[in-house]
Amino acid sequence: MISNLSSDYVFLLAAILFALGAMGVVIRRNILFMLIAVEIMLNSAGLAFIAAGAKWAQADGQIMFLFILSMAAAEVSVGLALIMQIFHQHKTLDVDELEQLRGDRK
Amino acid sequence: MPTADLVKLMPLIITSSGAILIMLLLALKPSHKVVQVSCLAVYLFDLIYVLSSSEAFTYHLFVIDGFGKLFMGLVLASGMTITLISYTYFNEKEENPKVFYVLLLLGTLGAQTLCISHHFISLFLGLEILSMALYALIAYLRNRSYAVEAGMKYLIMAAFSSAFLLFGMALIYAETGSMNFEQIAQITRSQQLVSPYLITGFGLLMVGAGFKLSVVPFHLWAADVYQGASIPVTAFIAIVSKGGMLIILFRLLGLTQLVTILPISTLLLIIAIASMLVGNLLALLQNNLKRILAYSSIANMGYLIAALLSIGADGLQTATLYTSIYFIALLAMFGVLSILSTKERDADSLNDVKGLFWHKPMLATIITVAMLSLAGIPLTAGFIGKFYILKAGVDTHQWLLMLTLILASVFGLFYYLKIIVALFTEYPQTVGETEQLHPVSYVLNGVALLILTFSLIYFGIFPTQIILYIQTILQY
Amino acid sequence: MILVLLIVVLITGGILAWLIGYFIPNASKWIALLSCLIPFLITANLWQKLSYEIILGESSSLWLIEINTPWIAQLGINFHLGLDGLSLSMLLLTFFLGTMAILCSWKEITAKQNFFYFNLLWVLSGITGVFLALDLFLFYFFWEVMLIPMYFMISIWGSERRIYSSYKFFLFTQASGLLMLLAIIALYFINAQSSGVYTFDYDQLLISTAKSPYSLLIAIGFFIAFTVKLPLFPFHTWLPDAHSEAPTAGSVILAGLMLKTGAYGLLRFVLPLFKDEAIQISNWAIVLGVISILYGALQAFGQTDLKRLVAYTSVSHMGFIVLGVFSFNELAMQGVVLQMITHGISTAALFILAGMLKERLHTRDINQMGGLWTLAPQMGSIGLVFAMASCGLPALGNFIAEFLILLGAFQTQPIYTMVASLGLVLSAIYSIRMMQKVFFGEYQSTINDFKWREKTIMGLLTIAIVFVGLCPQPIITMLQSTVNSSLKLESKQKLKLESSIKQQIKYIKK
Amino acid sequence: MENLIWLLPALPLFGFLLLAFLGSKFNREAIAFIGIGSVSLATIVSLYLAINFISSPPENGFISQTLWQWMQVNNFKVTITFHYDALSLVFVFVITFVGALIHLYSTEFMAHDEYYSRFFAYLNLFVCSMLILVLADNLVLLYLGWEGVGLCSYLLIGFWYKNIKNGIAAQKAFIITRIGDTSLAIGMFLLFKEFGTLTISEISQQAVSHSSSSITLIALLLFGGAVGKSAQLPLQTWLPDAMAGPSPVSALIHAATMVTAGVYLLARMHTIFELSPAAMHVVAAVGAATLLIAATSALAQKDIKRVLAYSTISQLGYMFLALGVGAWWAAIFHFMIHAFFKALLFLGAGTIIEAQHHEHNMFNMGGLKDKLPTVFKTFVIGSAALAALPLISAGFYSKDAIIWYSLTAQNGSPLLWLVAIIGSFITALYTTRMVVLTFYGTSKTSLSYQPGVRMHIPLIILAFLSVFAGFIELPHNFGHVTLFSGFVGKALPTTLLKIEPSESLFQLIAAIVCLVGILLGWKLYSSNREKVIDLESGGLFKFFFNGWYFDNLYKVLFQQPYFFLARINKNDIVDKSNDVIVGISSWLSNQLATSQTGSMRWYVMGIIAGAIMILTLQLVL
Repeated sequence: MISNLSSDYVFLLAAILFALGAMGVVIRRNILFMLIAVEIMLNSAGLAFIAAGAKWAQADGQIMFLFILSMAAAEVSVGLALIMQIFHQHKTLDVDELEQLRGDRK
Repeated sequence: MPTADLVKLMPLIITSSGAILIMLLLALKPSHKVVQVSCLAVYLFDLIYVLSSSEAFTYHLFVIDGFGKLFMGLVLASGMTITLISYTYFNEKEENPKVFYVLLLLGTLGAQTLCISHHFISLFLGLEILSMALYALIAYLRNRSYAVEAGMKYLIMAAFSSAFLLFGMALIYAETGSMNFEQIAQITRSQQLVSPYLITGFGLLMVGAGFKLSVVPFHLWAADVYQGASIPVTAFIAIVSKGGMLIILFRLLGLTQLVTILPISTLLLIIAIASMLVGNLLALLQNNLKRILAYSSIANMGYLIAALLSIGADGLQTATLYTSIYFIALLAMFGVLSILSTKERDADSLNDVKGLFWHKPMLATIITVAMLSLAGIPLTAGFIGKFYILKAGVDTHQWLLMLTLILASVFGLFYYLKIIVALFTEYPQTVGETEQLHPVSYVLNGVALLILTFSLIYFGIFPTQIILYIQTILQY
Repeated sequence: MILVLLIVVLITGGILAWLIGYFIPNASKWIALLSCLIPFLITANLWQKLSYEIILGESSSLWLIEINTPWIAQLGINFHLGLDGLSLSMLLLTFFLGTMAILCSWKEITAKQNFFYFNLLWVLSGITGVFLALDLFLFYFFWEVMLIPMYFMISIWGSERRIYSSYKFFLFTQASGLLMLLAIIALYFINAQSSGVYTFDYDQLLISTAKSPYSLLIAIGFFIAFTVKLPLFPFHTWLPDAHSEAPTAGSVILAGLMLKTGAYGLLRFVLPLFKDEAIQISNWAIVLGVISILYGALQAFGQTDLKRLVAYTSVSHMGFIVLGVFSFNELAMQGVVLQMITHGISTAALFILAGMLKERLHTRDINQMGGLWTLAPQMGSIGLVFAMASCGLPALGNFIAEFLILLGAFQTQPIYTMVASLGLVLSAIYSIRMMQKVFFGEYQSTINDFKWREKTIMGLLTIAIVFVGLCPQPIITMLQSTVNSSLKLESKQKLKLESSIKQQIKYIKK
Repeated sequence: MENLIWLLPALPLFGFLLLAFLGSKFNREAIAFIGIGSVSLATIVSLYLAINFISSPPENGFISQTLWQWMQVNNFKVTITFHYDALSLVFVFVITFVGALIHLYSTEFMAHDEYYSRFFAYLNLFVCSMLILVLADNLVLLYLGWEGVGLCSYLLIGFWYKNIKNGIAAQKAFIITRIGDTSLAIGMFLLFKEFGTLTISEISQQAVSHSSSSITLIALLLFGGAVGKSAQLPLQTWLPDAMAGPSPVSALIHAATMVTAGVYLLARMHTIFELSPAAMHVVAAVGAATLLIAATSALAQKDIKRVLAYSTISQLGYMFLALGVGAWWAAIFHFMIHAFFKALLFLGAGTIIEAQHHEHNMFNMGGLKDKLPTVFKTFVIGSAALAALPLISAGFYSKDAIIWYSLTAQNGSPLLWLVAIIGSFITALYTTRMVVLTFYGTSKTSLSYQPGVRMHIPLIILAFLSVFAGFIELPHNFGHVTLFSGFVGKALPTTLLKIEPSESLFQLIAAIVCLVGILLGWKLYSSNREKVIDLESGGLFKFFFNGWYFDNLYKVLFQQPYFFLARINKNDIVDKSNDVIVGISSWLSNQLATSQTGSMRWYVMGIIAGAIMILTLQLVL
């Protein structure tokens, strides 16, 4: 059972991972890499859950992580299907091409 | 969870088994009509079941109380109306429209789980099932480039915000040790000085919820996705997905009176005021109907959070009343737009609606009543909703909130009027005649929309029934 | 029960006119006329019956006829309609001008007639509701109901800039209406705190002596809502646009009736409910009133569009009403109600005249008119009568009203009244300029004189204005009780009043 | 006898209604018949009433008849009641008698005018409202008559409305009299505040015992009304322009009746004025000043009608001078005499203008002495009365009484007397100038037509009256007949004399001054025209010609700023406040719209920014 003190470190790690993931989504222009970055963020959230579960010595955290994993997998699969479709239509994976839908020009 | 209690979750079981059955049915190459009717049957059966069973039941993950049942009824009813209008919409536009209904049922399943959940895990489950269905629904009309772009955008940003949500939940779980709403609320109230972990947890949770409800700081996606998706899907997002998230907010912050603690209430106050003003201001000079409805939904979420904030004087009852009336109006509007849409493009620009009153007076009256109700003009139920919010607000002395509400609804008047004016201006008849293709379903749509409009007017003039109904429901 | 009948006849008349209009285009005109005449006859014999009853002083409770059924019980809102002297005379004016409006748009409105008469009748039902409602929520309900059909009338049947002006009209009134809604709800809660009873009912709110720091703000909320409707100086900018773009019937109803709902609101709600707050804001109100008298007259003088000119004259005449209301004087109050009636009649006539000129000359610009007296002497003389009425020539109704207002207001506010009576000179200036530009001088275009329909309308209006001018006493007696209640006169004064009424009976019997 | 009074205003009103509604149906004779008929009937009724009144005077000096209760709001009670006493008897007699004569005259004068019925309708309406004014029992009814006459004068001045100039003159008259009416209205409000009633008899009873500071203010406000209507000093610019109307109108309205409404008001409200000597001094001073200004302006006029208009203003100045000094009956006597000879002069001028192809300028006339004999004789008699030719003309007795009282009466003073004497000298001068220029010398324009008998009869009757009407009131040293002052004295206070100098001496001075004026005028103007023209080319004459430039002063002071203000503010600067609001909201909306760039990374950054904002907010609170 890891002591309270150490759980704070794990949260710190999760937070750092989360921030990196967020940065990844913002910086990368290729949709694939944005998907990967989002995966990182989801895993960091899972890590945080496990740490919380460990802190209270309950299994809930890990069960939650299982759900997160399955959700991430499903989400990626749908994401990849959509990426296939975008590539089919726009012949590019660059996110900045995807701006036909916009509100600032009539 | 003993099998006897499983029966309590019958509504969820019906929807999920219905979805699977329809998937199997697809293998037999049935006609579009058959799929739609079976989907309607599932919804109907589910609705009857929800309205009939009465006793309350709380379990670890789920709580089936009046509140949840009411919202579930709302979600199912809107799902049913969406299936009704989507038949005519998809019939000549899409080569295989049948899969749509499966996704629709799954989406509704997600929303249903949200309605009755009061635990983080069930919250997460419901939310993700709903989102998964949405990703596919938004990108449904593949050949239209907008749809795929909107789908991609929604996917990445939804995943991004659910990551925030999860991280928030993790922090709260770390601090309070339990994932159940009531226990969390009890612990947070017991702490005099709310610990920073807990506050950041709630903050991050709010980010996730804020994205789903498209309130101000996170509203940027709404307009593009509304415009990109096809009309029934936009209706689905606007009503079912937002409805699901709303009930979570009402349960987490409303029922548990968590909204009264200072940090959360100031956060909500800022979000409410910002979204009321920004939502209406954005819609002022907009000419695309779907984008106008997106921005107006931002503003209306602001009104709902304002209702939530004045929780003291039966704010919850006000919030539910306003949500149901808002949904009815939106359904009526989207129904008419889907009827007007043609094979090439959706009827989402103002010119499609121009001079409609002199060609199709019935549809135009529906739009007028829906717009008046959204604007909150008497004779329509919208006024009763807005009146209730004002009453709750004044009772809890939220003067700043109320004045912004008045200012925002004046701005709102302008663009609702713009649509009504467009209806009545002289404009040559351009929209092709599509009714002849399948008259039966048009009549059915028309009847459904007329029922909605009539209910809008009836609740506007005799609101006692609906108020009594909501009060009794919220009691047990 | 009669009261509900009045509103129901109008609403069903509207729907009938719309639906039948699809099959028989001209039928909607006759249905509209009928469903406006029936309530007129009902109110006329009500007036006959009640004026006799008032004179004998038998009417016990404040309201002559009352109907009170619960509507939304949870909130304490009930469908409470009540009729007293003030609302009876306003109803008579409503139905009289309603019939005039229908008659004058007989030939003018040809496109989409059925929907036009639907809107017209629903505006009238909204206005009747406003004059009868005794429950604040119901009052607000009718306040909004009368707004939407009028908005449609301006935006569909108006002339060139109709969309812009219909927006302006709707947003101005709606914004102030929402402010009033906030004030109503605040009042509702303050009353609930002190008397424990949750109600919107007018009578109960009257007795409640609830005092709270907010009551001044609430009074101002009501005041702004009513003065936007009755255009007072800073809020008047919507009126000229709405009038110059509305169809004739629209302007007649807008000027003749809808401005009066603002004045009615001041008399019915602001004075009795917020007695001492009204005193606090009375100084400001009177200053604004005087400014709008002079500003309206100056603007009217500068206009070249006939309808805008007449609209600004209404701004000036409405300034007198605010001066009268906030001088808290018996005479001024009687003058205010008379002004509401006579201004209604005279502005309606001027608008109908402007409509007729527009029908004949297809322009509202007075520079292109001129010398019409030679070709249309009857139109000229009618124009003269009502131009003189609007500048307060004695023997016509407006003089009595303006004289009583100024006489009454002089007792409490001498300086402001002196400045206000400058308005008499300015009103003379703009009305004879209008006469000169339109009827005298060299004629440039040929027009034909009145036809029979127009003669009847103008004849009726002239008879009405001269009747009120020469013997306004029946109206004054009818209003005696309301004026007292709105001024909250102590019982002592009431006794004196009873004696004067009794003495009056001797006079009638003699 | 009381219930006949209502017939006086009712008959002309009935005439007006008949002509207004059915005018186009009748032919010319029927219109003329109705027009004259209604007024002559009224004259007969007024004569009958007068005889009954004089033969058997009622006990408290007046008879009254109530028609119906106009309005009654608890203590403020106003009824339509007519009050007939000695004062109103004189006024009613003059209005109806002179009115009837002028109606007879205008049947021929307006014979070939297109709008025959409209003219008589307005004239009848005027006579009716003037009768209401003089018979009113309370000030509100008086105000009704007051505004009625104002309206009729507006309509009649602008009768030939095709010509824009007449319209402008009519507007000017209506607006300036309206300023006077407003001051009268304010006076009535103050009166009601002080006395609680507006019935004249009640006011006079309470006035005696009532001592309050605002009496002077009330008096001045009432005087303001009189100044507006009787074209006294500040508001006199409208009367000369009112000559744009037909001559019978000028004769009836702008000479005999309407302009004297102010005199009637002051006479009727004499109790108020007696209580404030200060107000009496103001009235006298204004009367004197107007008298002088109008007389000098008349001297320099070229248009015959404008000469008569300015002379009316100066004669009214005399009447107000008399009222100011307290010689009440003298003012009323001069009013009556003035009505006769000024109506005669206007009618004569009308005939002269009509006969010479509408020639107004006196310098183009001349030599009419033998062409229009009767007109010449009557015109000379009228001018003699105007110039106050001693002993023969009635004008002498009425003006002499005023000049005498301006020195000796209660508030009289030598200065006022001097001004009166100078005034009468200048009056004599311009009267002879007018007579010489029009009738003597060589005729310049040919005669277009000879006036008929219906024009001559009124001239002759009025000439007869201008001579013999004076003998009903002779001063002490000539047979001391006090028929008129005795009769009118019942309704007016008696004039007390301050000092008792020898009356005959002052009469002699007045007579000499008048004769000198006439002779000087004869010598100056009967020589050839060129000398006269260069005599009057001086700067001073130009100053007098423009009526001391009052007109231009008002134009610069009031008219131009008002026009300018109305023009620049045509589309309402307050309206700009709406454009500001619309501007701000649409700017805001555009700014926000730019945030919808469509790029996903921008949206994600939005979410992160929102998250950061929430976290910092949480930690701060």
